[in-house]
Amino acid sequence: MTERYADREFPGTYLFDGAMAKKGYALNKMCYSFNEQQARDEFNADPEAYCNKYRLTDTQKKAIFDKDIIGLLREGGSIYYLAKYAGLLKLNMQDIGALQTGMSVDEFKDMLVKNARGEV
Amino acid sequence: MTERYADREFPGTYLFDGAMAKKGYALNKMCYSFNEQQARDEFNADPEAYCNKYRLTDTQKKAIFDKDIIGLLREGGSIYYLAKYAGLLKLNMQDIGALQTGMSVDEFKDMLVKNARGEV
Amino acid sequence: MAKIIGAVTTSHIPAIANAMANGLEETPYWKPFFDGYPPVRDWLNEKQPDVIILFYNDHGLEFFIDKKPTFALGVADEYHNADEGWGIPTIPPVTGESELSWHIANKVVDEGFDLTICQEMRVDHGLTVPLNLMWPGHKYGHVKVIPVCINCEQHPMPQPKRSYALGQAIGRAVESYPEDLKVVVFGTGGLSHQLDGERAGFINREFDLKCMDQLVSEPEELTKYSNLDLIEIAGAQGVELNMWIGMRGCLTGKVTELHRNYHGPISNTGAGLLLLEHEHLD
Amino acid sequence: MAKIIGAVTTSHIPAIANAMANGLEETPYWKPFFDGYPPVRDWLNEKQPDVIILFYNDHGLEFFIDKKPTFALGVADEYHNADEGWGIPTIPPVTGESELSWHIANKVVDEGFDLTICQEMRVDHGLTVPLNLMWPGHKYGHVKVIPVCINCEQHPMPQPKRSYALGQAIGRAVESYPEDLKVVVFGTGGLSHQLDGERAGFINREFDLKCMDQLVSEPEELTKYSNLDLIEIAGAQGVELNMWIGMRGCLTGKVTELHRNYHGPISNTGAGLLLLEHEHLD
Ligand SMILES: [Fe+3]
Ligand SMILES: [Fe+3]
Repeated sequence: MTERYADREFPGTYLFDGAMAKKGYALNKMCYSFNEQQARDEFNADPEAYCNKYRLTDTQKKAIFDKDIIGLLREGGSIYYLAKYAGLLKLNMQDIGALQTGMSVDEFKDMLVKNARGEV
Repeated sequence: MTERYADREFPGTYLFDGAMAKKGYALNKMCYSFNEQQARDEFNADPEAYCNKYRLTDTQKKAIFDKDIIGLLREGGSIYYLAKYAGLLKLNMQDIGALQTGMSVDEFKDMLVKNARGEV
Repeated sequence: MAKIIGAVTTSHIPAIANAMANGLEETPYWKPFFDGYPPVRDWLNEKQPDVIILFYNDHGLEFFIDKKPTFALGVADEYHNADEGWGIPTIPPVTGESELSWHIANKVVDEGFDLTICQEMRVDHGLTVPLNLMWPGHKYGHVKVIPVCINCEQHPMPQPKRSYALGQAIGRAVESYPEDLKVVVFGTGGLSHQLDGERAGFINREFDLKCMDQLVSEPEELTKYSNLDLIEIAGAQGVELNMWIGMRGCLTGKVTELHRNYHGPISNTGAGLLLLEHEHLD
Repeated sequence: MAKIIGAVTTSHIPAIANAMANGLEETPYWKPFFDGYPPVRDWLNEKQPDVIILFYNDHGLEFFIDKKPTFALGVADEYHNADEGWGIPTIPPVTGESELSWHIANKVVDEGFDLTICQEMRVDHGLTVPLNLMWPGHKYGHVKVIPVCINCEQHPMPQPKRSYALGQAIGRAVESYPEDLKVVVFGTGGLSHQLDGERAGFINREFDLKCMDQLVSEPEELTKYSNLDLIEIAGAQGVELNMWIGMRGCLTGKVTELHRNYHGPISNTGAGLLLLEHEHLD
């Protein structure tokens, strides 16, 4: 097992370190490719074939098809490249936040407002 | 003018620093491409067209066509990438040494032997 | 001699580019954010800096984790943006300043900073959004930019004290440059935010405000945090504070705060704006 | 605990690969060079190291001056060679050691070394020739390799004292790794040579021999040279000594010379071979 950068735990946070970068390498490489319109088109035309081209594992593929952001993080996804996937899905950062926290988008936005006002 | 890394002069030596890396960027990029057989073939089929594709200056092009290694160094060539060009020309490091020092290849090799024996 | 005349901190999130592209600056959501900027724009227009040294992080446009630099320095005469995955229209190129860039490279590598030196580098929203905020309508072509790109994605990343030390070395390098240039340093990104995980949406207003105070008056306090501390206190992407700290390291003389604004949330972040004046001490 | 049990210095020039591919080891030109290697091979076969940390420089296969790292560290499980421009046949891949690699990355970046961390990296003759010299016939697949790539091409490059400090940090990182691994460190390239300019063909035998002595017994003396000093004394590519110095930095304990050979010229270089034994001091 590749050692974690740190033992310290952060609830609800997936430290993107060497262990995760290794585990998620293919997944992130695929998502990095989404910088290109041609790659996004190719994915949209046949998502499974595109995932196979990048040799994603079955677990990673399932998380991609399910738009399971937490699942993708567990599988070594880096939020930077997952954001490209979110872009392909036409989801913004509040949509992604809602998906990850199990809130509605409005609930998530309300939480942001409260947090930013220091009302926590 | 981009500053040189150092004022110190080394006779017969072309310090590859920022000023040279900037001046020789296109030239080195072309020579770097010679890592690929396809690029070497494309150059060999039409050297001038290939140089133009990389936007070499006229001085750089002339030095390429003349196999003028010193000229290429003056134009910002890095010996690492020029070595790829030498490879394309089927010249080895002693051939290149001879070209640069104005010796015959045998004279250059003799000099190497003398230098390595400390007979200088 | 080149002189650092001031510094700016600002958010760099892509949502700002969207808001500006769609003319949303006066909407209730965005107004308290954009209202902070005119004094900074006015100051820049008055001072007319020649060069901006801009600390940012690449978010996966130019650099992938195949080869991830800890610190990358741009030394080009021009930098291009590109599609970051969202199909945003192409914007004009950014003008570089290769000569001062190479001077900085020569000085700081010799001081033991292990830069990746870039003659060709696409720059993402982390760099372009701050420029467009200062010169709206992408009218930043007249100002020369030196990109300093810090890894804020993959651990291990530079610790705050290392980013500060890099800034100090860059500050010294600028001060030793013989040409008369007016330089302003930008620290971009932050402040507290977290995009990933069940903790997504985390913002720490109290920390952000304290951080802005300390950045001005006791920056060395901020260098005592580790990146893990920042994750805990400021969220997983709170490590973007490294860019602010790197900027602050450049300011070795007297620092005076001219203007500030704090507003949140914009998108998922707390957004801190600071305008600092810098006087060299000789 | 992982232990560094020894170290090797060796040339890495492409001409060696050619000589081996064409079976020229016993010819008068090559024999005095290759005759140095059997004792090193025997020692490696006896000691059976698990990991080789290999200091080398890329000569324009993987890295171009678009984005040139000062220090790059490989953290992959496999590395591939590729055509370097001379149409040399493809050789088998090199086995990596991603776990110790990441441990080193975590430790040394936290100590303030600004690595470019590489999960995908093509390796050139600078890395493959030394491996093939130790395990002829490209039989190096069983040993795990950690590439440490130093910029020896473009100034500014790391000064010898910085390369030494990196080696020391890597040495400490290895010693702190909990798994029982036998590690050998390779410093490759050099010694004195110059490929470019009217001064091409420069070799300094006296310096090379002194340098080998000092590397064993007083390595800190070598760290007093600047890269410009090395250019003057050892030729423009004499800066490849940085890889030897980086290697030597890893050896923080007791060093014993077991074997040496010096021969020149091979191609345009002086070739120094050293086998060092290393004992940890606890
Ligand atoms: Fe950011
Ligand atoms: Fe070499």
